[in-house]
Amino acid sequence: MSNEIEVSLYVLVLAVPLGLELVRRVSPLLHTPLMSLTNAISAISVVGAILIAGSGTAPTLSKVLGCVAVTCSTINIVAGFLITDRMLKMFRKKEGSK
Amino acid sequence: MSNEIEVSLYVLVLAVPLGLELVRRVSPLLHTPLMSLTNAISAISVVGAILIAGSGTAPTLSKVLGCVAVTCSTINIVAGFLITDRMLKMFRKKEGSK
Amino acid sequence: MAVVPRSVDLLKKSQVEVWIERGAGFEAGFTDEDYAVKGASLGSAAEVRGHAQILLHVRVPYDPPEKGVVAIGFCDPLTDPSIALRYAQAGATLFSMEMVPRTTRAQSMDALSSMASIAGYKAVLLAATTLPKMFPMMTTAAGTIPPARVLVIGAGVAGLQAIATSRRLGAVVSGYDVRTAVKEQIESLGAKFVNITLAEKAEGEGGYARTLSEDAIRGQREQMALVMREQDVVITTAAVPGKKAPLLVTREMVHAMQPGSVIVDLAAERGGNCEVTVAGETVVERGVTVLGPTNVPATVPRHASEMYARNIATFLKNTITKDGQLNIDLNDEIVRESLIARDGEVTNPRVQALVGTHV
Amino acid sequence: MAVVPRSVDLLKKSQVEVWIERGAGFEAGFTDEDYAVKGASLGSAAEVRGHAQILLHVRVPYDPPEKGVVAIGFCDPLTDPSIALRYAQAGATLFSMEMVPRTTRAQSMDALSSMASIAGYKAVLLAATTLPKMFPMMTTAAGTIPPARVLVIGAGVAGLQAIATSRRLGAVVSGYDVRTAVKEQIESLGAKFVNITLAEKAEGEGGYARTLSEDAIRGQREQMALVMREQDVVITTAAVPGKKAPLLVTREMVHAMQPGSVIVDLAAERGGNCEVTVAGETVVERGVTVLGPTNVPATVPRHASEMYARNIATFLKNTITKDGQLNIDLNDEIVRESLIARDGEVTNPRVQALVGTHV
Amino acid sequence: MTEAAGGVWQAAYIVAALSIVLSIKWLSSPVTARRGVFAGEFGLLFAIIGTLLRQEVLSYEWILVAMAVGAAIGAPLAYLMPMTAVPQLTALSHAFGAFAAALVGTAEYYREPATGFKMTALAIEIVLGYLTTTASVMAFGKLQEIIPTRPMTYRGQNVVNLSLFAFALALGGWMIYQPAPNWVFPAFVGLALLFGVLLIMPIGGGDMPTVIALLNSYAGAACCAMGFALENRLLIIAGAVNASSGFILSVIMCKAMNRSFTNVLFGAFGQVQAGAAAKTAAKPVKSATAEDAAQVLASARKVIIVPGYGMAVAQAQHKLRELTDALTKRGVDVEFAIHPVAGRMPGHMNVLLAEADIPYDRLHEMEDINPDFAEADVALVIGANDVVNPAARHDTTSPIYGMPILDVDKAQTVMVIKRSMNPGFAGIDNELYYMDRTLMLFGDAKSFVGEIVKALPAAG
Amino acid sequence: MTEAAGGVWQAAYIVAALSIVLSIKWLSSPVTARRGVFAGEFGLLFAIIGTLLRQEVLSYEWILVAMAVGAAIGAPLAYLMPMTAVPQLTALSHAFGAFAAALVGTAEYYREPATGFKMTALAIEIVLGYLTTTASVMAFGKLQEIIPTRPMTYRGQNVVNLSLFAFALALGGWMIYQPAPNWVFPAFVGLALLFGVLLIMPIGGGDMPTVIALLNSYAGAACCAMGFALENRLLIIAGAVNASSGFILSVIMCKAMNRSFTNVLFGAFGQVQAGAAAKTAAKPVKSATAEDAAQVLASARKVIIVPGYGMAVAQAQHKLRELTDALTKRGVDVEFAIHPVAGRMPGHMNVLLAEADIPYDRLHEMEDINPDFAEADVALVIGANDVVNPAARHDTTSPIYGMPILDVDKAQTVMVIKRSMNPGFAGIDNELYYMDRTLMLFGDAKSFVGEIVKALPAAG
Ligand SMILES: NC(=O)c1ccc[n+]([C@@H]2O[C@H](COP(=O)([O-])OP(=O)(O)OC[C@H]3O[C@@H](n4cnc5c(N)ncnc54)[C@H](OP(=O)(O)O)[C@@H]3O)[C@@H](O)[C@H]2O)c1
Ligand SMILES: NC(=O)c1ccc[n+]([C@@H]2O[C@H](COP(=O)([O-])OP(=O)(O)OC[C@H]3O[C@@H](n4cnc5c(N)ncnc54)[C@H](OP(=O)(O)O)[C@@H]3O)[C@@H](O)[C@H]2O)c1
Ligand SMILES: NC(=O)c1ccc[n+]([C@@H]2O[C@H](COP(=O)([O-])OP(=O)(O)OC[C@H]3O[C@@H](n4cnc5c(N)ncnc54)[C@H](O)[C@@H]3O)[C@@H](O)[C@H]2O)c1
Ligand SMILES: NC(=O)c1ccc[n+]([C@@H]2O[C@H](COP(=O)([O-])OP(=O)(O)OC[C@H]3O[C@@H](n4cnc5c(N)ncnc54)[C@H](O)[C@@H]3O)[C@@H](O)[C@H]2O)c1
Repeated sequence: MSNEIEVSLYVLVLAVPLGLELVRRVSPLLHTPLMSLTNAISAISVVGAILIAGSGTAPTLSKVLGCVAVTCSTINIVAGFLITDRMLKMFRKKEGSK
Repeated sequence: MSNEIEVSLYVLVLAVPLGLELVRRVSPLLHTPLMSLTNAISAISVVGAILIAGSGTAPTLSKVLGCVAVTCSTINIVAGFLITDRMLKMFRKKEGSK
Repeated sequence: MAVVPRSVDLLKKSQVEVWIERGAGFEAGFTDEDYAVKGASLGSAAEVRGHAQILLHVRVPYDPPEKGVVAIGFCDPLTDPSIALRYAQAGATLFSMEMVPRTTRAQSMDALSSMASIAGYKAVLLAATTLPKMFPMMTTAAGTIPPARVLVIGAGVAGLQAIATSRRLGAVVSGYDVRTAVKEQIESLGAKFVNITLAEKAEGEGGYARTLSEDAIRGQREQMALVMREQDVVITTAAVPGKKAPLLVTREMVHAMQPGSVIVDLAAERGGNCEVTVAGETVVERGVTVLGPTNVPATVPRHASEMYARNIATFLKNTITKDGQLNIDLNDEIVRESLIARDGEVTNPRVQALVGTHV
Repeated sequence: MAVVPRSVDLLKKSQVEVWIERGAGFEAGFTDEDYAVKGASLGSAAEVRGHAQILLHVRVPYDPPEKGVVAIGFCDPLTDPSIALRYAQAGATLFSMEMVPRTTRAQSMDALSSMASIAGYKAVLLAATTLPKMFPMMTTAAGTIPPARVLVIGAGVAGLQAIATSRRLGAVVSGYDVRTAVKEQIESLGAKFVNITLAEKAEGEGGYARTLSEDAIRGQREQMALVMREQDVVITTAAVPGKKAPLLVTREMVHAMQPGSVIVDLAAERGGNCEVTVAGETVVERGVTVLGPTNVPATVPRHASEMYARNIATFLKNTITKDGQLNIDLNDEIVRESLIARDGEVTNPRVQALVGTHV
Repeated sequence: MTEAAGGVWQAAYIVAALSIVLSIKWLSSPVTARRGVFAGEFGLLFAIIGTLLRQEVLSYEWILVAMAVGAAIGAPLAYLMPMTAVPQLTALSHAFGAFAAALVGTAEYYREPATGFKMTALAIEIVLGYLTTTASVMAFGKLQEIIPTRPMTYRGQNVVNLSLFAFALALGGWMIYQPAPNWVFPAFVGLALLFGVLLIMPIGGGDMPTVIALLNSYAGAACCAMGFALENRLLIIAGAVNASSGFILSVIMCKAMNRSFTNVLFGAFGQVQAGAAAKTAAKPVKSATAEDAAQVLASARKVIIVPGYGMAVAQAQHKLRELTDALTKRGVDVEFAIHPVAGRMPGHMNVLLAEADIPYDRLHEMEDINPDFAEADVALVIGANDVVNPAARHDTTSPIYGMPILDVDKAQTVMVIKRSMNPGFAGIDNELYYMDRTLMLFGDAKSFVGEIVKALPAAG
Repeated sequence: MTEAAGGVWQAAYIVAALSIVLSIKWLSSPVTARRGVFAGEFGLLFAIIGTLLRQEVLSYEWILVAMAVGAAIGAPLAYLMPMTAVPQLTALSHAFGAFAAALVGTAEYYREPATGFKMTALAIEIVLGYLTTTASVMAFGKLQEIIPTRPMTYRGQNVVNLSLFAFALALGGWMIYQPAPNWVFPAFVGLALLFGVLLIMPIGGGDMPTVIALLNSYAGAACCAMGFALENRLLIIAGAVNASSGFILSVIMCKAMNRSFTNVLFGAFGQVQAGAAAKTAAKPVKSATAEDAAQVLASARKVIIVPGYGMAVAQAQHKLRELTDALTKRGVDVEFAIHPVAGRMPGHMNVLLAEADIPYDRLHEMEDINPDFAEADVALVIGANDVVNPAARHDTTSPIYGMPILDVDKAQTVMVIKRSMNPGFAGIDNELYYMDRTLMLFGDAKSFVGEIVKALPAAG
């Protein structure tokens, strides 16, 4: 087993249950914001997109695809966070009451 | 930053919150069993002990210390799990009802 | 009382002048001043009769007023139709509050319902006062008192009210009625329905019950006897309009009950649902006390008057025009059905039929 | 009845033979056979007296039995200590059920509580039956009936029970007592506490109330008058042990109430909390009905007997040894305090004090 | 700069990973939710900066341009859409994200021949990425009602889907076996796109929010696979956390909506759902769930409750009290309107409401409360029918004509709890139910009110 | 075998890590607790086997012998100690574990000169390991009452401890700077051992369970540090998970016992605690939250509810009915035990429970229900006190001696809802509250029961 794969599996073994635990008891009030936050976070693919787009070795096709991917994931990031934020603003009062 | 350290930090970043999340809402009835379980698990140091005790390169002093460490941690493992188990047997009926 | 101070307002709104017999409100707790303050005129019985075009009664007197005068009140024309004949002969107009149809619109004039409601409540109080036990369950240092068991037979308005009141006092209540639709209503008050299987359907027109066949009655009684043995209190309210009350509780059934038990027969006036009942009296038979109270609503005079006054005022409002003139509109179902005699004739067909056979 | 068929079992467990006067259980709904079945012996009053070493009474007769015989029951020695003297002179032993201390352990022998509980319940029924209104709120086609307003003065055992029962019937209930600790208890039944500010603390030893000063009384009355005007029903239960009942409701206060209102004075026997009260009678004053019922528990004979019988059986069990022998252990607080006369002497110090001044 | 920068970007990645974990953790509680958003933004910022600092990244211009374009599209998207459109907006935004992941996979595939483990990871990334893209677009379409929202099903759907899936698997296997770019790849992509469409088609519009959460999870899994392919631990962590939390979130949401998770996912393949929708027909009424009702009630200032015979039949008085308590606690003004002939005996409602200890001063007679309906945000009718039937006012032929009624139709929103469209005592239809502002809540009064109470703490 | 075995041990480690995570997860819920123990055992087994398979491990004999000896000591230790001695047993067992970690650190230190990062990790491991060892021994001593259980404090304790700590830090710094073995190391070890003793001295015996959980956390941290030093990821994971869960557990336990965490840890250094501990002192009670209570109730088969005057004061009867309904719906058998003198008037409970419409057949007299308590999973006491006070049975000096009481103490778990530790009518303390199986639920009965109902659907 290559070291890299081993490490990746460790990470997986920890990250998956962590994700499950984190969300397991979320208040239904936050279902929608949480959905929209995970949506924004899933745009972490921007990391891969940048690596491809900026890569020196990649063929032009790949670079172009990479740039498109960067655009797309940026849309996702920006829209995702903004929506989440707008949504949470509506809860502000309730937060205050806590 | 060496790769090894980097990996270790990743693991840490995931493992610590995971531990916190897992136990955060445990029922008070399970406090004592859980305490005794984490006690048994903390004997994972047996891994380090075995590595030292079985190491070809270590000086004798280290090896001897390693063997003592193996004994000690085995005591911890065996006693820890057995206690946990005995304790939980007292809850058996409740489990059954589910 | 057919008029209470509060309903004087209502009547005056209908543009009529109100005369009250002096001292009439005393029983119900109203003084003559109470009425005067509201703008009613007071007078002796004769004075009142002399002034009024419309006479509001609780019970319509047997002697009719002069020609053209209208009398409204209870007069039970289906039991004793002769009063209809007398009023007709005198040329007076007679409305019977009993005959107000049980339509939705007529509910606010339905004095039978109002009175039945009070009777049901009071019947429970009578039973509770008479019973040598307490109604509610009580766990005490001197032992646990089990809750009393109450059976209500006949779950019309009075019966349902009796069920509700017994439940309030903490008794374990069951109810029974021939009309199976009532099961849901009984259960809607949290009580149990006693299931007695009948051979035939017992629901007549307009929500009233009808008379049962001999066979059906026997079956009903046998099953009922078993249920009754376990009761501390039995309250009977069964009635079939215009008929003698059905006999539901026989002497043997009474004997089968535990000594100390109590039966309240709200149908006493109409012959009683119980064989032992003597109207207006309390009979103790083999340790079982059977109450046959009559005119029960009159024992809660204040509220009975208030409700009746409200019913009769609404009724009146429906039969007079805006400027206070009487307007007998036979197209109105309420007017048509409650009008008994007018212009020298008995107008109500059901009463007519009886008068034919009767006089 | 001091013994009911069920308690015969209890007594027989204590290894005593049980004699019952023939026909004694009738009122409470028990036949002689009921007792016989349980193994009691039946006899005439004289026979029973002849056989028994221990006499269980509801109310102890004024004439003492022969020497050595033990009598247990209500005898109110603090009000009339002469009975203690008579029993002492006759050489009989006398236990007073009133004097059983109100400790936790003695609760199952506390007949005062049992009887008060019944009285509180029944007082509400009396009030409800007498009131010309209905208790519960009712929204009907003939107008809305507002709920009756009930005030209970003195929230001891009887008062609390009266509060609970009125609430059950749907009234709006408030309660008042001098002891402020009672506020929480009243509220624990869902009723309102009437706050009347007093100049002094009114709680005596052992949970009983003590007599108030003149000033305090005047203040209390003034504030109370305001509250009472708005009530339909007032039930008074205030008592100070061994004393005449405090006068809480003056004639003026009664006059201030609405005609048709009802007052039930459970303290009637001890002089009454209301100035108008006549013990055992119903007085109507300016339209307000004042009931002064006496011996109320006797009107619920079945349950009153059962509870009392249980109390007295437990009491007896506490004073006799396993093999059925009487064992008067003066170290036992319950025995010590309830023992009034023995071996020719009045033993209870509180009664002794009274006898001194009295005879 | 290499060694130093190396250390820097790795540290940035670790910080990013931690931020993302904290972000999700914090968003799970209302108290810390907004902090969670900041953590998430912070995490992604660090991830991007870290990546830009990596020595593999040679040219920045295009990347920065691309990001600017993305931001320029994303921001107005988020700001201009009305808040009610959040679900479709999320779906749309999500389509972009998934498409990005798919593109990265495609680009990587064409950049450098991969084998074995890496190719497997790439294949997974690609299939999930494309599938999620079309699925998100479909979800958007259904939510925006561009595509019919009702479940679209046809006979044999299961078979078609399953064989399609098997075929995709086979192609994937081939690609791993024969990784050099050829015709298989486009076919594989096409299948993934198609599968995404087919996956959403049979799911009803109402279940879309759940589906979006699930699609988030897929996108997360795609990122995770991408991380394996690119040997990028940040991607693995963020992807895995996202995948698992998205998954569990969709399960939780299903539960909260009283839907079975497998039903949402697969159930619609069967026929069950279609039938239920068809029947009621004729005049349409709007029916709603307990959750909807809870939401409406929770956001009201004044609620008037109208109990009727149905409340008595269901013995719902205790639950009704719970509801009253819960609403009052939230600051809602709750009153009861008692019609004189509600129920089947005089005082029927009184005795039951008194039993449940609802204070007398909350109960109002018809005459007193009728003027208040106009100011009420909600009139909640519980098992009453005739006493709120407007026909009594104007329909002279109606048997109830002339009876005064409670003016519930004056309230802003009317909600009616009853079991069916069956008439009440008078046996006549009730036009109230067909009003535009009326929501019918079908069910037994006791259990329905109970469900509303349960749903309440959750409602906004 | 090298390459293959390499793959094998790594896989074993991953499985072990996963098992350990699952083990803790499962032990957090009563339903899956025993599965959790198996997972933990399984995880450690895999860890050991994996390690033995590593090529670095050359000789097995001594290792196996050492393990056999360990097992031979551990097993009887666990079996022979009475169950009541669990805390001290855990402390003892824990001392061994921590000592092992310390020894490994020491051995590693002597095996090979380390520098920088690794030396830091080693230093942390060593200081935590030794500290925990002596601390555990002290805790054992206090629990076994070999050492006086009362907090031992003296003037200037803070100063002494802090300077000691600074000194240890300095030594540690030196070691990292000058890693070759010399006199510093033993001094460092000595300081750690001493610090462990000083740490526990000022903490009272009642707080020991919390302290043990915290020591677990330290041992976990030591393992984690060991993992960094040995570049062993399994150690890092297991250590970190253990450290964090142990930490949070000790915090939770503090909360449940109504103690401030910082007080337990540091407070004793000041004088504050001494006073507080002395008062409530001696007898600690376990308190729990509504969520905990809901969990316990939801997993019960038979619950007996004992209402008392407090239920009446709080007017909790309606909420109680909700609870009854909710539990009954979940299939729990709920009964009510009515003590003859519960409340303040005869029939006090009856009238309230009847108002809430709790069916008569659920109410049981004391004589009838007392035998049932032994079979009840939970006795839920709501605002009752005197009527469940076992002193009535045996304490002849008690004012309530001789009064028959409800045998709630026979139930498997007792939960008591009341607002404080204040006594009831009779004004006496209630030993029931201090029982091991009793959970105190502090709060107003009405709102607390309401919260339990709310928490119920979520409970396992
Ligand atoms: N108050 C009196 O003294 C009295 C006496 C006799 C007659 N009435 C008459 O009774 C009527 C009273 O009006 P109302 O509005 O109270 O009652 P209603 O008009 O009879 O309507 C009751 C409604 O409750 C619904 N329902 C029944 N059981 C239910 C359950 N378990 N859960 C939910 N809903 C349920 C029924 O619809 P579904 O079947 O669709 O659920 C029905 O439409 C009037 O027409 C009045 O004239 C009154
Ligand atoms: N039944 C009768 O006829 C009668 C008559 C007179 C006296 N007694 C006596 O009364 C006692 C009855 O025993 P019991 O167990 O029912 O009552 P208790 O012993 O008086 O205990 C009641 C408990 O309820 C708690 N409490 C009060 N308000 C509360 C609230 N709002 N929420 C939660 N808890 C609350 C109090 O603790 P916190 O303050 O900590 O909350 C108190 O410890 C017996 O001693 C009996 O002898 C009975
Ligand atoms: N339309 C309306 O709005 C309206 C208004 C008031 C009453 N009602 C209905 O009218 C009906 C009659 O009410 P009521 O109280 O005047 O009735 P009632 O006094 O005439 O009779 C009382 C009850 O006795 C029952 N009964 C008759 N024979 C019986 C027998 N042999 N055994 C057992 N029970 C027997 C009847 O079914 C009835 O329920 C009720 O159902 C009531 O709901 C309708
Ligand atoms: N220890 C026990 O277990 C136990 C058992 C039964 C009763 N008790 C307690 O004993 C107490 C007395 O009970 P009781 O019913 O026999 O009392 P009671 O009949 O002697 O008096 C009835 C009530 O009248 C009140 N009262 C006296 N003077 C008053 C005044 N001037 N104004 C207003 N109220 C006045 C008293 O405070 C009392 O509450 C109660 O608190 C009861 O809870 C205790």
